[in-house]
Amino acid sequence: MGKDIKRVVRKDISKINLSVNIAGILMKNPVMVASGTFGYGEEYAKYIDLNKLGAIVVKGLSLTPREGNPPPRIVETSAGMLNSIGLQNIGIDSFVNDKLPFLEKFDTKVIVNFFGDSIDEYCEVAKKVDSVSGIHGLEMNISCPNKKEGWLEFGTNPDLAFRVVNAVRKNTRLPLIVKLSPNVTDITVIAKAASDAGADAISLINTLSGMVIDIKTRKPKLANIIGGLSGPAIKPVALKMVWQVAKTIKLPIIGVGGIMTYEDAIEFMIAGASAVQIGTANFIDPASSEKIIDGLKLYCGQNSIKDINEIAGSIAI
Amino acid sequence: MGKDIKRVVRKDISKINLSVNIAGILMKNPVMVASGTFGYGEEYAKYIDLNKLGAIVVKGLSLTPREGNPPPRIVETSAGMLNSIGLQNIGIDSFVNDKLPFLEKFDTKVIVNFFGDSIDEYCEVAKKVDSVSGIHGLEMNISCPNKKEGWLEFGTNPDLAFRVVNAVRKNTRLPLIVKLSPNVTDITVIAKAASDAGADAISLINTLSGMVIDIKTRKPKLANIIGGLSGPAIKPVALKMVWQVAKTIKLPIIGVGGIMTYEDAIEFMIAGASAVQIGTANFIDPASSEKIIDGLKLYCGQNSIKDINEIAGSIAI
Amino acid sequence: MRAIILENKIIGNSSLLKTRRDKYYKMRFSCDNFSVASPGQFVMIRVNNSYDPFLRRPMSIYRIPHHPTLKKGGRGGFEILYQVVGKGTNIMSELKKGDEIDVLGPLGRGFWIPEKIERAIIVAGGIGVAPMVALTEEIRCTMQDARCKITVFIGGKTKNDILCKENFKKIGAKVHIATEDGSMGKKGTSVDLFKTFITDSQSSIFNRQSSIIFACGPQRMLKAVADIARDKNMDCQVSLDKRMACGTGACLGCVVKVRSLEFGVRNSNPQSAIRNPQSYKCVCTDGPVFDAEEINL
Amino acid sequence: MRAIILENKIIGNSSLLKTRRDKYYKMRFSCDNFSVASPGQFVMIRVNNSYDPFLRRPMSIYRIPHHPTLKKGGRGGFEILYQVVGKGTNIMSELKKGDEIDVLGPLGRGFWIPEKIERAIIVAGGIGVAPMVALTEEIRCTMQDARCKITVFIGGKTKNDILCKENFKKIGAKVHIATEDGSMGKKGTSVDLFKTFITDSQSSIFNRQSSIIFACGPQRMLKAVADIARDKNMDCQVSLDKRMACGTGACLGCVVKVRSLEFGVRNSNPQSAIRNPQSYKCVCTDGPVFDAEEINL
Ligand SMILES: Cc1cc2nc3c(=O)[nH]c(=O)nc-3n(C[C@H](O)[C@H](O)[C@H](O)COP(=O)(O)OP(=O)(O)OC[C@H]3O[C@@H](n4cnc5c(N)ncnc54)[C@H](O)[C@@H]3O)c2cc1C
Ligand SMILES: Cc1cc2nc3c(=O)[nH]c(=O)nc-3n(C[C@H](O)[C@H](O)[C@H](O)COP(=O)(O)OP(=O)(O)OC[C@H]3O[C@@H](n4cnc5c(N)ncnc54)[C@H](O)[C@@H]3O)c2cc1C
Ligand SMILES: Cc1cc2nc3c(=O)[nH]c(=O)nc-3n(C[C@H](O)[C@H](O)[C@H](O)COP(=O)(O)O)c2cc1C
Ligand SMILES: Cc1cc2nc3c(=O)[nH]c(=O)nc-3n(C[C@H](O)[C@H](O)[C@H](O)COP(=O)(O)O)c2cc1C
Ligand code: FES
Ligand code: FES
Repeated sequence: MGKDIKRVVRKDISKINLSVNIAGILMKNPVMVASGTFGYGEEYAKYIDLNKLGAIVVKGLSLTPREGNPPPRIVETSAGMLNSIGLQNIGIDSFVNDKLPFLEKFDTKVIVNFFGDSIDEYCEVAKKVDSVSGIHGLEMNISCPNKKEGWLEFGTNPDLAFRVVNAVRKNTRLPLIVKLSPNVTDITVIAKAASDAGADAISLINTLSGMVIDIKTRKPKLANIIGGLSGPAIKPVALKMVWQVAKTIKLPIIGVGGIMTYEDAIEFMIAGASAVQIGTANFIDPASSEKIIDGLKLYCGQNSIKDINEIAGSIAI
Repeated sequence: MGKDIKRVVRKDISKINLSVNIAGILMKNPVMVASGTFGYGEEYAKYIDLNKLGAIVVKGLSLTPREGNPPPRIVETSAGMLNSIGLQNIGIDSFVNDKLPFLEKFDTKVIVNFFGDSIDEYCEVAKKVDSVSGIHGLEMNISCPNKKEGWLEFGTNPDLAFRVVNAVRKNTRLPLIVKLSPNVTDITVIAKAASDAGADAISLINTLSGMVIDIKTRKPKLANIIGGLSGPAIKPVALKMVWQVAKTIKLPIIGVGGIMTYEDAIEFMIAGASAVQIGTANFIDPASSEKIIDGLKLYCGQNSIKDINEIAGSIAI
Repeated sequence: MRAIILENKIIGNSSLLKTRRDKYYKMRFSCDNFSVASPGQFVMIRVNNSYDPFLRRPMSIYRIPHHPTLKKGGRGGFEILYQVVGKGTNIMSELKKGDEIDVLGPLGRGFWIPEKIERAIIVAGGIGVAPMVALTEEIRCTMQDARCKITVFIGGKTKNDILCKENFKKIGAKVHIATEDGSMGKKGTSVDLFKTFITDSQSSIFNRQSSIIFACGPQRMLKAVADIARDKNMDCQVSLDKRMACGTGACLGCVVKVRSLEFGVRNSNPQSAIRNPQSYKCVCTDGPVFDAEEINL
Repeated sequence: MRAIILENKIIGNSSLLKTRRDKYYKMRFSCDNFSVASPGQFVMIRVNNSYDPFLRRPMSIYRIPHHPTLKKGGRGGFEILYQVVGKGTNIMSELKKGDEIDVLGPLGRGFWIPEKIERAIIVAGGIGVAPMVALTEEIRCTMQDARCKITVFIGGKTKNDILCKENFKKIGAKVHIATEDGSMGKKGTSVDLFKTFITDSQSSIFNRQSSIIFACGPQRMLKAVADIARDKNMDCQVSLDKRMACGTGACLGCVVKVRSLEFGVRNSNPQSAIRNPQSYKCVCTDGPVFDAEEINL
């Protein structure tokens, strides 16, 4: 890539606008790091300049700390991995007290990914951070089961999705991104429910449900039996869902799922995403997001695109 | 593998029972080739001894010939591929007249995969082949949209699934396998509907919906925009669904999705499959299915398993 | 089928380029039971055992040792010529002499050489020359008596993209070259050369009825050549390049639209015309070589 | 971080085996800015650029050139010792001198060597010796005055699985060997040897208070060693081996359960005790080396 970049005159590149406004969150570029794949930021501070990122979405937080699932929690698959971390986290208070101060030192947007076992818990978390400075947006992970109502996942039922998003909406003035689960028959129905309930943006996709078995022990390779599939393996599925949802609703869309290179990121933007999140790629190369930002610039330069926002939804069909 | 096999005494291996009875279809081993990946059998006759296969599931057939989708129809993805063949086929009559005679020469089971745009069309196809000798079973592909009732996919709605399976059931005495689409919120609901409607076995999964975009032209890489994802990329998803369905219903299950090696096949059997189908692997190595059969024997020998049926559903949790 | 690599080397001038990309390589294999293949046929190469890249890569057979007197148990072999354009070909370029790889083939239907042909015109763009060397050798072999004249038009972006010039000359073909930047031969494309040739020489130099055109290259080039051929009422065979998964006719992934029937199937290989009555044909088994009149380019 | 391979060769007797699988290799790297690492730390290696295999492979640092007086702009380096067990290590075994690969590290917290230790007991099973050579060298370096005695117990399936014997001897350690088939040393495991040693010599030969145990190997072996250490009230550090995705503490994939508090955290690295108050710790950042009392083996 280094060589290609040189072909484009440097001063042209510097004029290109990469900044995007997602639901009121003004990011210097459309590249965010995905929840659960970048810790609370400090884990990667040594490998990458956090100032370069459009936004950091922190590991999913709940009202109180969670222990998470027993190990083994991860297993490699073909062009991907399964995880069953089980949403281990330090709780929203510890985050605000112990982790946020570090993140505030950087010139990037901080987005709090959060979840709950009940509508009340979702609302409590939202309320807690509503007026915390240094938090620029919320991302609701609705792939969690509703403990109160029979463990049905919020994200797989449009009514439940509407209710939980609507309740949170009433409890926060922060930009509210809703992150969807791909494990549904029709993602546009859930996206519409979230949109109707007052979401400011939609991010998709979370992981696909999957499983691996050890044929020696005949046990699942994850203690939790089932885990979430991420990585390049799921990219075509994520891209299709982004395209479908972009056709259906008006909200800005954040594309996630298997993005490893800037070419992948461009595909998501062409399909209709206004921004992208880099997840598992961080594990493979901590500098992925930085390289993707450089690549976006390169692509714009080579294709005479002055503003990255021109790409979003520019699919030719 | 060659070396490993030798470690197991040959005569032990020859005593192992590999035969399985799936819904009355007695197969010499649990390895079938999946619909759409093995043509009508003759395409691979030169590369593999068809007599060795448990069964051949032929390319999906409809009442009349179908042209299929315009090209490009395939695109490679990470550890997988997308296809949008669009169910091109020669029609059930041509199959019976022109292709079946060739298949009858071999000592393997012939299973007709079929589909329709309406319940009537499904039934017509089933009726046509009900008394054709040389056809040992039917596999209904219910991932098709119902033309009459607003293009809703049969396989994504339990009521529709029940109705179409039930109607076909009344029109055939052949063993009836129902093949499920993975693009649903809860596959067990659809599996239960098919079971209640009189299916004799369930095969899963068909392909996951996906998409790829060419960032130079900004066009989808498939003329049909969307295609079906197959190959190792989807294996964890398929395995999880097999496990879920095996827990839920009593019918024999046929596992499909990303099986490339005998180890993969064993995983599916441990999860609950009584037989497996080899799909995309045929493209990568036409001898895949044969190698997998040899591998199953090897595994049984090494693990002192006398009958392959012992493995099905033997997951240790 | 296991094939052992006997040679894998850069050819042409492109070795001046800094990156591997766009370089051209020749790879020579030794391979059991690979002794009969016809020009225009191809193989599907599995570049390694990983699932990424996943599919096999189709590659035309560039040269087949012409029916060497194989000893019993002897090995056949073949050569390919390839351009590094992506993941798979990049991995191929790293393979070394002695490495083993998995090859499926020979596959497909190659060119068919009509009897009593007095002139063969070959039009090749870029890496499209790959199957044309074997074809030219075959024409020379089978048509020796007829003293068939062979005229070859090769086009490429720059002089670095002009391959096999010497091979053709050695066989006794007349070679015309065009490059887009004019760095070798005429400035332009092989189609430009071909068009000029046809136009200039149509009445005087040769008999169109006993001539035939063979073309391989980008889709657009093939279309242009086919259009000229139709216009001049000449026979034309084209070798198509489509994405493939199986290479055996099983997946129906590589299809090309058949021309609607009113156009007729002039001079088509009769076998192929019967085999597939549908409106799509498989490039991997019905082709990759088609009569230009048979298909929709 | 790009690292250049300086050497990648089979070690030990396992070269007698027919397949690559289960062979042991040593790989030596040259690498910018890699000059400071401590024994027990590891690197994450990306074996190639493909997505299959997908994740990086964790590998202990086997040897670090001891603080070479690096010239300005000079390069550091390190060595690893690995066993071919699957896809990733198989690809590694095919790498050649001069190849470049991507390495992340040094990562994690290694062994910590308490002051005033008179005896270090090292127990290693199989490839678990890998980090122990660097550790022994470090002990020798830092403890020279104390004349710390080092006793090493190495276990393996057969004599082919006994590695680094000579390295330890060279450093002046006393080496005891056990193999499961008795083909070298005592028949049994390194734990057996260690147990006998502790039992025989407990009162007479050494002072348990000023001794420390370092162990690396399969989980079951570590548990056995830790149980004995607890029983004898001795300090024990273990290096754990868990599946990892990020290696940086971000994914929370590699966790190990912390022992419930009533057991206390005797002699634990104080830093670690404060850092993670939860009931799971990350092996990649809180470890891979833990005080055996800290975690649930
Ligand atoms: C019948 C036939 C004969 C061919 N003969 C030759 C030859 O002799 N020499 C040569 O250099 N090339 C030839 N090609 C093209 C060659 O197959 C592609 O260049 C090659 O597959 C690219 O692989 P890659 O991994 O480097 O590129 P990538 O772009 O990474 O490949 C991605 C996917 O697209 C497919 N693909 C990419 N480009 C093409 C293409 N042009 N045609 C078909 N599929 C493509 C690949 O097979 C793969 O599945 C031939 C193609 C066909 C169909
Ligand atoms: C901190 C640490 C240090 C290590 N040091 C060494 C060393 O010095 N020498 C050495 O030979 N091995 C070492 N290992 C084990 C080594 O990482 C695995 O043997 C290797 O990852 C296997 O990869 P593979 O692709 O060959 O096997 P595969 O079985 O194909 O790997 C599949 C997946 O499982 C993971 N995996 C498989 N086995 C292990 C294992 N034992 N530990 C952790 N993950 C595993 C792989 O990383 C990969 O993600 C260490 C492991 C850890 C956690
Ligand atoms: C280890 C791991 C942990 C994750 N944790 C969370 C989380 O806490 N909250 C959330 O919304 N998504 C979580 N995700 C999902 C990712 O944010 C992302 O949606 C998914 O991995 C797909 O993107 P990718 O293929 O780029 O990784 C996690 C993913 C991984 C791999
Ligand atoms: C090219 C192609 C064509 C297919 N055609 C059919 C079909 O006609 N009917 C059907 O039920 N499934 C069809 N399938 C789905 C496969 O039978 C199988 O369910 C799916 O590919 C997953 O298995 P795999 O990953 O082993 O390929 C097709 C798959 C491919 C790749
Ligand atoms: S490539 Fe499969 S039919 Fe041609
Ligand atoms: S490997 Fe990711 S936290 Fe340890």
